[in-house]
Amino acid sequence: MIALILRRGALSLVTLFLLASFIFFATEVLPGDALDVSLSADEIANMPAEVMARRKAELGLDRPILERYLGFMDGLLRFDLGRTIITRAPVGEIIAMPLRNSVALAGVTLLLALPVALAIAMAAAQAKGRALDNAVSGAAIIGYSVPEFVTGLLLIAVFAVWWPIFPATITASTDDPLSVLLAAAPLAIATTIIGSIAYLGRILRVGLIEVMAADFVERLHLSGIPRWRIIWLHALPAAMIPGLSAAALYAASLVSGVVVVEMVFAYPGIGAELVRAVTRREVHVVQAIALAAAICVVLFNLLADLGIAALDPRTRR
Amino acid sequence: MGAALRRPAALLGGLLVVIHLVVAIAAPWIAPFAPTSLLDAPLEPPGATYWLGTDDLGRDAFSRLLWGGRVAMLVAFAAGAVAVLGGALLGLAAGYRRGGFDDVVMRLVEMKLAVPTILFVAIFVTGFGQSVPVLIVAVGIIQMMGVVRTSRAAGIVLMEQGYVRAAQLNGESGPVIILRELLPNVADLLAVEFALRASSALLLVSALSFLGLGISPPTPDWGLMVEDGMALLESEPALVLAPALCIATLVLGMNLAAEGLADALGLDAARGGGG
Amino acid sequence: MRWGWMRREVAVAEPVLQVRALCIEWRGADGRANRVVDGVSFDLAAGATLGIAGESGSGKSTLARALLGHCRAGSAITGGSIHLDGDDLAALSEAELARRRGRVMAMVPQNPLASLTFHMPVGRQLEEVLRLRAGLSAAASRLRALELFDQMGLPEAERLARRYPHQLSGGQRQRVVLACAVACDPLLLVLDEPTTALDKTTEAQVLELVRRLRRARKGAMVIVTHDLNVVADICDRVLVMQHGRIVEQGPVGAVFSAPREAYTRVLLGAALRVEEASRAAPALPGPALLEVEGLGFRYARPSLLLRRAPLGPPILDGIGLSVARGEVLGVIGESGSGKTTLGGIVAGLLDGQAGALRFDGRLLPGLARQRTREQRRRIQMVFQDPLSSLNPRRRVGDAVMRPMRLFQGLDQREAARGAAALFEELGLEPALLSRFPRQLSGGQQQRVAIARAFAAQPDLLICDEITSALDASVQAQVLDHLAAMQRRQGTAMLLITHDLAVVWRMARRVVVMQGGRILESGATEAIFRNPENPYTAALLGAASRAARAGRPELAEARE
Amino acid sequence: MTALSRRALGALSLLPGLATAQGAPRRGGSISVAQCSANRFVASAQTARHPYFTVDLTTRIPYNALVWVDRQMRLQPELAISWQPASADQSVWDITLRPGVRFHDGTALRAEDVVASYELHRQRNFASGQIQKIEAMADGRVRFSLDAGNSEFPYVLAEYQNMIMPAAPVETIGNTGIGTGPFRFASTDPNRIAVYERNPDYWREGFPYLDRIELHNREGQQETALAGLRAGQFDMVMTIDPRSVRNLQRDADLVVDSGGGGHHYVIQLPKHPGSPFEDKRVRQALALGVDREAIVRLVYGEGNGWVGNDSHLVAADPNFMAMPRLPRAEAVARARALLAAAGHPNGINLGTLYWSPQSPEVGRYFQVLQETAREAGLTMALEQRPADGYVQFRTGDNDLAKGSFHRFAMTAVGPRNPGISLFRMRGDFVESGHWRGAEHDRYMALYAEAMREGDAARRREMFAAMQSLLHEEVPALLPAGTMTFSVRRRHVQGFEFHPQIWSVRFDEVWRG
Repeated sequence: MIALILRRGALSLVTLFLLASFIFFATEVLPGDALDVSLSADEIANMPAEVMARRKAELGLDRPILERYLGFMDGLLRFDLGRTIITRAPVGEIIAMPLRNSVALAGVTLLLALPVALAIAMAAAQAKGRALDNAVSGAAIIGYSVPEFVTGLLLIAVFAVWWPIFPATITASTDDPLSVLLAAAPLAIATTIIGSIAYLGRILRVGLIEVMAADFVERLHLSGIPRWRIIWLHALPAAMIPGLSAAALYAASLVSGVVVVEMVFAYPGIGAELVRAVTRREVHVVQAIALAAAICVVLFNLLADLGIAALDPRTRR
Repeated sequence: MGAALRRPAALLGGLLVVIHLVVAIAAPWIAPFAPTSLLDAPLEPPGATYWLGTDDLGRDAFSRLLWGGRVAMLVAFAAGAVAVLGGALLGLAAGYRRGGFDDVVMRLVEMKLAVPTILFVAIFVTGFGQSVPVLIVAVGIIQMMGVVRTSRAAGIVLMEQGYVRAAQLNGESGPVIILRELLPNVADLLAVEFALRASSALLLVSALSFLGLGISPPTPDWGLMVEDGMALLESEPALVLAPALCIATLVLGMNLAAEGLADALGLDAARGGGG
Repeated sequence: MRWGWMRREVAVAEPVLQVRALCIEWRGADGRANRVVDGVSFDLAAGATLGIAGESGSGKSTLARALLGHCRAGSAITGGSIHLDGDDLAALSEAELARRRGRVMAMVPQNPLASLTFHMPVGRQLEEVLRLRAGLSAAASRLRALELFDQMGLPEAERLARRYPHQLSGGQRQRVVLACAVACDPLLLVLDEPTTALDKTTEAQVLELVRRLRRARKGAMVIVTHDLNVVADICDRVLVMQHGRIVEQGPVGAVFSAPREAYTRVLLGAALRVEEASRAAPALPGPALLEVEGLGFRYARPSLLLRRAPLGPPILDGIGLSVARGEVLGVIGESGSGKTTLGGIVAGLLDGQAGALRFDGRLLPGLARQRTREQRRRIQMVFQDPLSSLNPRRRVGDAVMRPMRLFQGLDQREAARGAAALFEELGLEPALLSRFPRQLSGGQQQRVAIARAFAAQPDLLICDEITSALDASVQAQVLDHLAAMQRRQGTAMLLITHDLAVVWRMARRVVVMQGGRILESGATEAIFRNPENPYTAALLGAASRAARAGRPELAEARE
Repeated sequence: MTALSRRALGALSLLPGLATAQGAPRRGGSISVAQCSANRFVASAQTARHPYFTVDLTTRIPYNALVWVDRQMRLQPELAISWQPASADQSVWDITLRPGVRFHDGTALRAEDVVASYELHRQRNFASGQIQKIEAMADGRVRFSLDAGNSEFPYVLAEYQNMIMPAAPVETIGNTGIGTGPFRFASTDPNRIAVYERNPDYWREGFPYLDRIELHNREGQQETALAGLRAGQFDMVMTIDPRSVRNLQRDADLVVDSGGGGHHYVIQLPKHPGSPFEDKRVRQALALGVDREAIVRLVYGEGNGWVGNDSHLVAADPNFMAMPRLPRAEAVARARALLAAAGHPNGINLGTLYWSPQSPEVGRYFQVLQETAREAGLTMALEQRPADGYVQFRTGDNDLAKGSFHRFAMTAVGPRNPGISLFRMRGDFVESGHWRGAEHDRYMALYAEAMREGDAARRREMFAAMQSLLHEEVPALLPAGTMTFSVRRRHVQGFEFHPQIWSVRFDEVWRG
């Protein structure tokens, strides 16, 4: 197990290195640099070329690409994420709070979505092929088929404008306590939960149906063990194993991949920060967020492995 | 296929997809007006001439609805095809070669998983423009990585099969084994993957259009029509609801068809759809 | 030892189980019904043991589950009755059945590893049955579980109870599921293929336990198996099934000594009879074609990062053998003996770490892709599973023509003609060339695979368990064609199998493998008639019980 | 427009808070404002309070410039009470500061603060590069020496970045967020929120009315902002899409304010060899063929937009000279005739026009442009490009010598004075499509002359002549523009929107 974790860790380092390089060069091929994109058309229209050149030199944007790349990698090795190009703000400070908020959103979503997804999957697996299953899996597919921005806008229209019981948009600050922030974000959380339930419910349902056809379930059935007991004690832990890796990746993607929800509700998370950083060519911020996202993927994978090891004694050595 | 069609949900799904496809293909002939022409009658209510009314530029909403799926479906299906073909070849090659090549491919897959989707598309679109081919490639690559994983897993299983071993023993080359022996045997899997990938590509494209990174005007497109109509939701709800319903039914149809197909083939659609 | 089921008083003569005109149908996805149990009737008296014999697909497992009132999803009892202890199981509700399962009737499922919950210690699984089905308290069920484990011949029951199924040996797992099944001393105990997953030594021990259980209890027992040797060993009566129907039934001795039906005779004909002379062709005297010296093989352990990973335990250790031109060498051993690995290394699928291979006097590189084209052509292989050895998406003609075009450079027309000729030699209609593998029967598929191997005109053919997936009736046919082909072409053969009868029939010389080593090698007749090694003797003993059951004078010697 | 809007806000002689139907202005209270413009200057951690990194809509909440431009684009005194050229060629300007102004930290405004602020601005602000030297003079006045004559220099003093901050070295000036404005920073959440509280020592006696303003940034997320407005989270949403106006006006709780002339779009017409726009007649046909009224009517709604005149001036500018208006049929006929004369009797394909969603209506704007030009025989394809990196894309390598040119593409133009706006049509700049020739030289000569001209009326004549040249030559197409809009709940009063969003003031806003 420890060997597995070490191996995973080592391979993850390779991935992270590749990723850091990919992001650097990818943002490099984009047209314009941090200074260009920080100027409006009006400004560019009126700024003399020599002023532009002078400012680029001041910001270090005129150095060769390799030199900037090595400088960046050097900083990374010393755990220094660098500073933003235009405003010289430390990158670590910029991403810390949004990262915290995104992790919190993902955590709350999973915490609330998992039990519901579990209940749905159990109901569906209990009654495979019957009306209940069809209704539940149908609802899951519909939940899966509706774009997030549609869900989000509908929730706002219904629960904030027509029947104003929840705030339409989040006016809390990035660094407010999590309790304040999450209390201001019920509709954002609801939007991510709806998608999560649909996704996790589908995975769990398929796993459960598969396990319910396993030999050990048949043996228990033929021993006269009650069905609820078979499902809860025997089938469920087994059913969760194959879906765990997929669920972990999904959880990781919740951290950085809910850009649309963050935009629609103005949730101060890492996804919107990322889009902003890309459009501003703040390479170091992009890098730092992508690395954080990658670390999330690695961590959640590791958690899934540990979870699998806990559920499946066969993987323990 | 036959078995899949006997399931009512799958049948419904297939039917939805076929209807949408037929309408999309026939749109130029059945649409009463050109989708972009300004009829100088902005915001007409639904009526005999304009079945769903006109939008604020005076374009016929019904004609735009008929045309609105064409580009999105083109992108989704083409991206699905790119994802499935590229993913299958890459995944099968990784499953066949294993070793260093496999390691590299799997690191790439992992890397893509670590790069948020939106960032990936943003870089692509910003670098290469917001045209349909660029969207197809970007969305295709995003969808591809899941296919790589599933077809690699399938490839590893197939490598144990007698016919693959016989081919190896006869000294057949890698490409021959992959194309002759492996690829035809993952066709079922790829059919399901295609349906899943195309449907999630469609969702992705609509999200991208919402963020302004996807299909762009003047192309008539449901996603854009929804976004465009939001400002007029209260007075002209049909301008939003009709295209939203079209997106939902098409994605739903593709998902139902994929589930039915997977069910009939004994495959696992939900897990295939992840990653 | 006091057995609980002594409580139940059942008149010996009165049948406990009465099955009448039972029909079970499967409804496929296409809506067509397929009758898998068709009008089966039999009686079983208390204390009696019935063997249900048949090949895979005969409906015997479906019948076994029906005896507990259970049909898998998609199937249903469509006719007849199953009277057990006065109730008709076919008519009871699911709740009523659940009340009886485990207590009145119990089942020992086919695959003990898959039939135990993998994430739960085995002790808890037995306690669960005792608590919920026998109504014992938690403490009592704990004690009773240990007692039962002890009775099942499981040593150190306390430690064992804390272990997970995958940590037990095959024999231990079989004993655990047996313990679960007899926990509430059922009236009817159904054992589904109780020995299939076990090696011969363990099989003997488990059968001994089953025999002891049978003697100790008054309830009836049904043993479902494909292995007539097992039936011969412990059953009073036998019931032979084919395609869902009963072909023949009666007392074991009577049926085995004088089978009335052709099918029974075929099944029995597959059994080993060393008394009769081997029909195998004598080896051609000649120089050694293949020489294996000091061959060793280990799998690489999953490594941390290193390409060159440390190695696992030896799979093959110091293997040395030689095959002459045109000779058939039998390699026998049970699963795990390393015989398949040996075949894989000779064929070029795997690369050994120690030792050397010589082919036609020249050093033979390890992997196929390192060998010359000519070497690849001259060494061919036929695999165990006929279906998986043919690409399901390509016509079988393609598979046979490919080596001809690859090695002999024939064009499409010539290759087609060659393939047709090969098909005829193997007794296949040339029209089958354009079929897909799934459209052929198992025997036809395996003959196509043989044709593909011979299409390269090999000098050495490696046959890895080529008959184990085939029905007994088809096995003989395939082996006959293979033998004829081999004799005509003068091809040397490495015949790898666990089936001693196949070796007896095909090979004049044999090596016996166990645990990656060669235990014994020499002339087949000499070894089979007078095995020196006790393991070889055990294998031979287990394989010839059915033959002996038909001969009372031999059967006597057993007990 | 109400009577309020016609009042010059900067004229202090008028009574503060002119009585309206709702009654007299009240002191106190707080409002929450959302803004939707895509603004690249919304700060990051360290500098969220610097005038270069605050949303320009709200620059004049904590800060003041020397000069303010009113809704009619006229100069009004702010921290400067007067300005005059100190040389005949308009290249030296003297500024007199308002006495008694204090910064938020209580220190008095001095000439040194202006000098220090402009040391930064002349390095960073695009319009301030012309400043060669800034001196604090003995009498408390400040002297600006320019590299050339600029009769419109006071407009530069009103530009959005050119706020006055307490003196400090160039590297650190402004980081404290201290200004002279009606409110001071209470807290900031970069990119998201700025909270301001009342400055009790504001130099405009009796102002501001409000105690607190909370600004929420919802760049590009108008639907979210409007949902927040309707749900009562915001009192006001600024810079909204003109076509939302129609629906918002139906809501009795809401008031929509127009700022008058706002932004418009320039379509650059490349005139390199082989380009269809080399031929003046094609350019003229395009100018005639595009139905400018249809754009205003369909994209913005009647009264919400204005017809452009192919110069960078906005219609709200007093110097703006409208083009002669032709009936649509006649315009199309003339466009077709011009095309035929240019050798394209069956119409002409102009290639791909690139556009970028710089504001929400751009897509619809160019669809109408495309469709109406088609009526006159001018066809073109439309292709969207991401806003991100668009400047570089449309400019291209732009090296005529190497054969690489800028593209047939649009970009947004903000409302500015003629001195800045008309300079954008210079031939060495891409927006003019590298206009060359005698007419161009005449245009630039007129420009240089106007910049040296002290007399406003004479300048106005020169600007008119320049616009006539553009109407004839059509170096670039500037078909139509929009008004700026904001929406507020009815209880927010005393607010006026502005064509230049950075010149919006909150001094007189109060809560009813």
